[in-house]
Amino acid sequence: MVTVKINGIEVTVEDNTLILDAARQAGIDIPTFCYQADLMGVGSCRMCIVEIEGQKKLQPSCVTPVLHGMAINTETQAVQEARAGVLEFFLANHALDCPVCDKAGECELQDMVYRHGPHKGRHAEPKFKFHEKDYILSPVIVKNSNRCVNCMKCVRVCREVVGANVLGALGRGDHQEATSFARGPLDCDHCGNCIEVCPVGCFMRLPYRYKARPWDLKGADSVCSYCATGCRIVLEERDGVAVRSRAQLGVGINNETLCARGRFGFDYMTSPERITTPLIRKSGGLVPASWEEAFGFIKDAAASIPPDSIGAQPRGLRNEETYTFQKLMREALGSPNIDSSARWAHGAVEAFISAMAMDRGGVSVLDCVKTDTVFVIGAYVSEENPVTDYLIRRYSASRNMNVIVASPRAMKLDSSANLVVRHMPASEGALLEAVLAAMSGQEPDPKALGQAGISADEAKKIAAKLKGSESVGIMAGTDFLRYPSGIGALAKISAALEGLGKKVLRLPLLDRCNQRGAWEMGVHPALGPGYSRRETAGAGTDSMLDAARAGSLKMLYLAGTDLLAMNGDRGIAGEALAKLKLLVVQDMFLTETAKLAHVVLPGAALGEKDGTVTNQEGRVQAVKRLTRPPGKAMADLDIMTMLGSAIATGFPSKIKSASVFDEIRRETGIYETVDLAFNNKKNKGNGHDNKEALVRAAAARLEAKPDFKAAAPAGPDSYPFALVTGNHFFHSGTVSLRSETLAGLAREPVVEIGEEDAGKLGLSGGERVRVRGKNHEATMLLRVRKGTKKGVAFIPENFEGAHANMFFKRGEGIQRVLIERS
Amino acid sequence: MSKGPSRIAEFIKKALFLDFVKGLSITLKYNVSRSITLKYPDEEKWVPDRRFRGQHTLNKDENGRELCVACELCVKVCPTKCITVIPMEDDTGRGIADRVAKVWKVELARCMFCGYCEDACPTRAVRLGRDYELACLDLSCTTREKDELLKPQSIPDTIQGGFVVRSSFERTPEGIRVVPDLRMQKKRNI
Amino acid sequence: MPDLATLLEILIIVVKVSVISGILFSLPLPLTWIERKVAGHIQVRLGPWRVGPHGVLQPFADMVKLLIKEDIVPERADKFLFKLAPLLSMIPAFLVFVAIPFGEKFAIPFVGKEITLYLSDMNVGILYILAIGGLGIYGMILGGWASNSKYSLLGGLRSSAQMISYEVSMSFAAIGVVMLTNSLNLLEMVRSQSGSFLDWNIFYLPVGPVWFVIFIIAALAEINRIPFDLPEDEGTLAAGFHTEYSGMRFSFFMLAEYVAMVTVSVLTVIMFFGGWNPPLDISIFHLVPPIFWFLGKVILFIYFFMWLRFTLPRYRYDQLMTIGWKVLIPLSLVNILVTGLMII
Amino acid sequence: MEKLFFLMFAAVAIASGLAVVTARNPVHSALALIVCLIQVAALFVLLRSPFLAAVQIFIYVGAVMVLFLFVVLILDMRKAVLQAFPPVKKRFVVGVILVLMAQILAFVFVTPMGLSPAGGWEPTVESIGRMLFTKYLFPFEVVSVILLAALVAAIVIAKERR
Repeated sequence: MVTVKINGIEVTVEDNTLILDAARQAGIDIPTFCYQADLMGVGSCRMCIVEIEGQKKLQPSCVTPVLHGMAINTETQAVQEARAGVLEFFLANHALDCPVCDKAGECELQDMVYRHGPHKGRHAEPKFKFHEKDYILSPVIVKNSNRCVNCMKCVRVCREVVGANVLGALGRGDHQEATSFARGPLDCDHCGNCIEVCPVGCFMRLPYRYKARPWDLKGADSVCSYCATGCRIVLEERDGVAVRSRAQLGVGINNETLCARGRFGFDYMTSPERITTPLIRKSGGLVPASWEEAFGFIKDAAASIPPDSIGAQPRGLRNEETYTFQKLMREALGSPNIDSSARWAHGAVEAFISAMAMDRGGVSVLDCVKTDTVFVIGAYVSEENPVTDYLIRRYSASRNMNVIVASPRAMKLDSSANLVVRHMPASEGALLEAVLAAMSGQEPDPKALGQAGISADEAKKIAAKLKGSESVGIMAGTDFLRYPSGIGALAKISAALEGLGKKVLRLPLLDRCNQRGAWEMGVHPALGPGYSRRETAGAGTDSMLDAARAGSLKMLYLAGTDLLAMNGDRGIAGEALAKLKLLVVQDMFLTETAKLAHVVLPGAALGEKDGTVTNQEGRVQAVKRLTRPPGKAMADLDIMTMLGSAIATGFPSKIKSASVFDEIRRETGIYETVDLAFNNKKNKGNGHDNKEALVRAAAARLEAKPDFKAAAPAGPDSYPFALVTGNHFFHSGTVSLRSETLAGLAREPVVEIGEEDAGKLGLSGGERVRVRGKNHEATMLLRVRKGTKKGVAFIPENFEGAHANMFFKRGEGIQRVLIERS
Repeated sequence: MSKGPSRIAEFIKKALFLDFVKGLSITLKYNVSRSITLKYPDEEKWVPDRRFRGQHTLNKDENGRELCVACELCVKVCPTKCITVIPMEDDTGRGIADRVAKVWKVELARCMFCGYCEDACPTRAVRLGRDYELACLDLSCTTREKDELLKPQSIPDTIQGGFVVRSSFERTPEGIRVVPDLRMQKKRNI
Repeated sequence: MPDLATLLEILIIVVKVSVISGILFSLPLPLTWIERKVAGHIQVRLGPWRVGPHGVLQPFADMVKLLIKEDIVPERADKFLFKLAPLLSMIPAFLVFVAIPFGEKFAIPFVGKEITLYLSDMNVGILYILAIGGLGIYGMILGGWASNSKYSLLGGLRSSAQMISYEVSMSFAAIGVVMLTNSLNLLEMVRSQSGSFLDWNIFYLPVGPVWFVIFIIAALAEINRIPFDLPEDEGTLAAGFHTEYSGMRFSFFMLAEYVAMVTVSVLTVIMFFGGWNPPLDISIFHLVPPIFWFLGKVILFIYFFMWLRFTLPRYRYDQLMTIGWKVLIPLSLVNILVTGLMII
Repeated sequence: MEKLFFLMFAAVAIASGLAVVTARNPVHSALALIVCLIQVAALFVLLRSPFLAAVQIFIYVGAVMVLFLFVVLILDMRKAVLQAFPPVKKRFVVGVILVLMAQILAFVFVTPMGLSPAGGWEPTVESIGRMLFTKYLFPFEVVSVILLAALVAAIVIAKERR
């Protein structure tokens, strides 16, 4: 601890604290451009210079650490003159085209000049111009280097946080600009974090370009609806149309970072494809109807159906809605059959929850990445949860820690990992068994090693790293829900590590917004709200579909889920849905499932309703309504209550979401201590983390740990590739396809294989190839990725044109496919 | 006592109603003097000075490109919130920048002609012009769209203003109109 | 059964009554136009201009407007009195003209029948005029009270107080003239002023001008014209006693007001300016029929009242009372003494 | 003819006199009193005393009643105002108005017809003045002293209030 005097105020700080941070602790604000707490200091802008007594020259406070007894002045005349001088130099070449600049109004340079700057310029020379017109760097980023102040935040955030490494400084002296290689188009994640950190209008959003000025916008705090990371965003609208989504500095776990989906994917809200009115099937076609007609139709059709129905939900619904939904099904309709479409192995949910200790309360991702070893398995974290990937990268870069990545596919996080293990798809169980064996000092089972496609050395290395750490963060993802055979081993390895006296933090990596919330609200055939076990278990998705095929289940109520596109076996799903007497689909878009429905109810997007969502950590965050649903569409909670009161007596026709949340707090117990103050920007205790927002442990532990049988790959042996599926980087479910911006980034279905395989086949990226499986074949673009396991092919599940689930059949496990030039 | 004589004089003045007579004589003088009324709209029309603040007009540069860059500063500064600007991107050379106004609308019924928009405009695109005949029989004329505002106004900028011209009052199916004859100018003290 | 001569008399009276009533009823049309023109020119503008040449048709437009306007009776008004008040205001104004002479006699050419230019030669003419003229105040008081509106009520109160205050001085002025002419009969008054303008009462020095001033001031106050139009002071009382009136009922009040102005002009001419006597007793002047002299003088006074209206500001209410009680009444008393002394 | 007129005037005078005491609303009473006084003035005319008629109207109707009304208007009579006036059916009102119109006609026709004065004594201003200052001098002076006393009393009462 050192004590320094800043402007006469004594302040005691940690060793090696920067002068800037010390001053902020003392409540003194020092203006900065290039400083950002999470990025490496460069001291390039010289805005933060301060005077240190005893030193002749002024020093940049953002890179100078404090020394004991230092006396620092931040507001002397010399400092003020120097600041003004710095700003004058910035303005010497700054384009000063504020009237057409999108940043004007929230521009740091404007604010600085207004506060500190010279109010008169002395430069009479013509300004240097990099270019006349703005140039486009990517489908979402547009660049104007004339405004650059060379803070290099964009370069640093791209390298240090995103890991894309596509930006750098070009030119020298006053001809230096931060841009892409040769100003060419970027091949990156298009995450736009460079836009967010840019203090001036140098990097700009292309979709938002010239849409509004910052003062036109009305914002609402919200949570990104694409994956379960739960990034806090501010959705902003002008004239009732959402035009921008941005992250805030110092708010939420994402802390000013977002991925392309979160930053640009909100425009599905204003898509013309939104359903604006209820639809009823009449003489073969879906025709618009009023709400009363729709409810009347459901009531009439449901009157003759015994309480055998199903609700399935994953996406876009809030906790309040899922809670009301299961209440509606269980209490109003009296049907125990309720499930959420949790990937493909619906039966594994309970085991997964137990294995990942989700019933023991929420685990902060920040705690998880602050462990000695982070073990990522069964998840394509860089593509499915990009911001979690940013967090791991950022923390691993500044800390002494291990990052182990085990995955069949290569991913961006590999570059930050100490150990990368490429195993065969669906062999997580075998891999973990091998690691367990190595941990206990035995030689790993060669059969398991062969199944996983790894060497004994790799298993031993993992075991050694795990054993050598005080604390371990295990991040396991949705692959366990696709191929549940490894869940037992996952539970075992956690138990083994805990048995060795280590602190084990288990973080599920989920790919659907509020997936965890749905489970915790009791959308599960055997579990009620708060993981309470139901006396009589209902049917899960698979058994419901079987029942429907057999004709014993007659009605299905799907809220916000595209069952046909997302079920593990499209054949079964299609057959089942076609046989139903009444299919009610509640969604924003006319999905493939909705096209089969008898009644379609138009729901609302996340930015169109108030409520709470729970992310993968178990962090409960509030969302606020920004705009109104289009046309006659309504918030899903209202639809459910109105439907409930229409078909069942005693169901309230209108409930406020706040009172539902109060009920959730009372009923579940695990939400009782949740503190939503985290959402309030004005809240003083609003940091990057707020453990009070995490859900509490459930009263009863889930004990189910059934062993799931590993299925052998199906299909002819001559087909060389094992097919894995997952989310595309720019797409999550089928909603993102309705976002014009995200669709512009990736419109066509792709198949991804490793570099080695591609070379062997004589194929290169961008070619059109035919993927042939046992059950299906399709044509798509080839993407080649360096480092992906040999013999692994990847198809994203999201594209409507090429459904990954058509390759699969239930019970057959993983499929083999052949890839050939089309 | 020094005020004595003046008091008496005051009394005499009052008794003889001299003040009244003075007032009456002044009004009588005005009664027979020439009236200053402009015979607007039948015969004469006042051409305002350049500083007059009438209906808005949007300027173009010498190449005919729109000066407005849709920066919305006029919207921000407007005390009555009567201006609506929606920007758009257009690099066809229509405007001086590739940011041009998709919508530039002013609600004259709310405008108080303070001229702040003029002051705020960084490109001198918006100016309060000299058209002051804004009345109409329905609410259609209370908003002016960009196309109308870009048209030149009835009094060209080259004319200094501050005088009266002969005019004619026309009734057309579209409405009534006062057509000034800008050739004949006469100065009038007003 | 009355004989033919009596019937003819009655016929002549009926004709005279209808002629006078017709003239009085249509009088506001030119008078409003003139008043607006005078107002306009005194204020260096044009006045009515657009309806007809120089706006002469404007009063007709106004008349049509007043006729077709909705007749509004306030809900909580005293309906009967509310409807009665305009008539009460108008009828006395017309009744006054029973006693007013416009000249001596007029011979109808080719018939040889002479008719008198007055309806009734009352020997108490001046008293009759003051008495009946004073009744017009009831219209204002009752109208103001019946409207059940605070502005109207205050207007009514003000008009009654003002009337009481100035009726006294006006009567004194009339008494002064009666003393000078030694008659209550208006015809006699005019006759006694025949000769040149020096024989007019106004030049009966030193009391004539004083009586004239007292009479003019009191009369202005009686007929509620500026500077004494406090009962309808739009600055403080909206429109005073007729705030709630609209359409025809409102126009009755206006009619009464204009007729009252004419009455006062006529009285002034008769009492102080020699009536229909020409200013000089020379034969050229006698060629002009006396009725024209009379009308000319009346028009001059009407103009004078309008001129005053657009010259003077309105008095404050306390000033009005001060002038009435503390100046005019003592002055009248003194003047009566002086007049009496002079006559003796 | 004259008798007819007399009866008419007298009847209206009595009726309006009754209205004065029966009307609830003081303003209506005052109005009825005014009508009554005018009827009395008309009776004076019938008695060939136009001077007295004029003075009756001038002083009582023109001045005294205005004062009455002035005082009455200041009173708070909200409830009374709301009562319908007159409290009879419309056709009676029309009838009363017709009678009043007939009276006006009577005035117009009867007065200038030059009816000879009754009893040879002509009540001109001159003769009345003479009578007042000779035969009735004492009562006249007494009345003026009483009036003066009333005036002084009024001032004293007004003063004491302060």
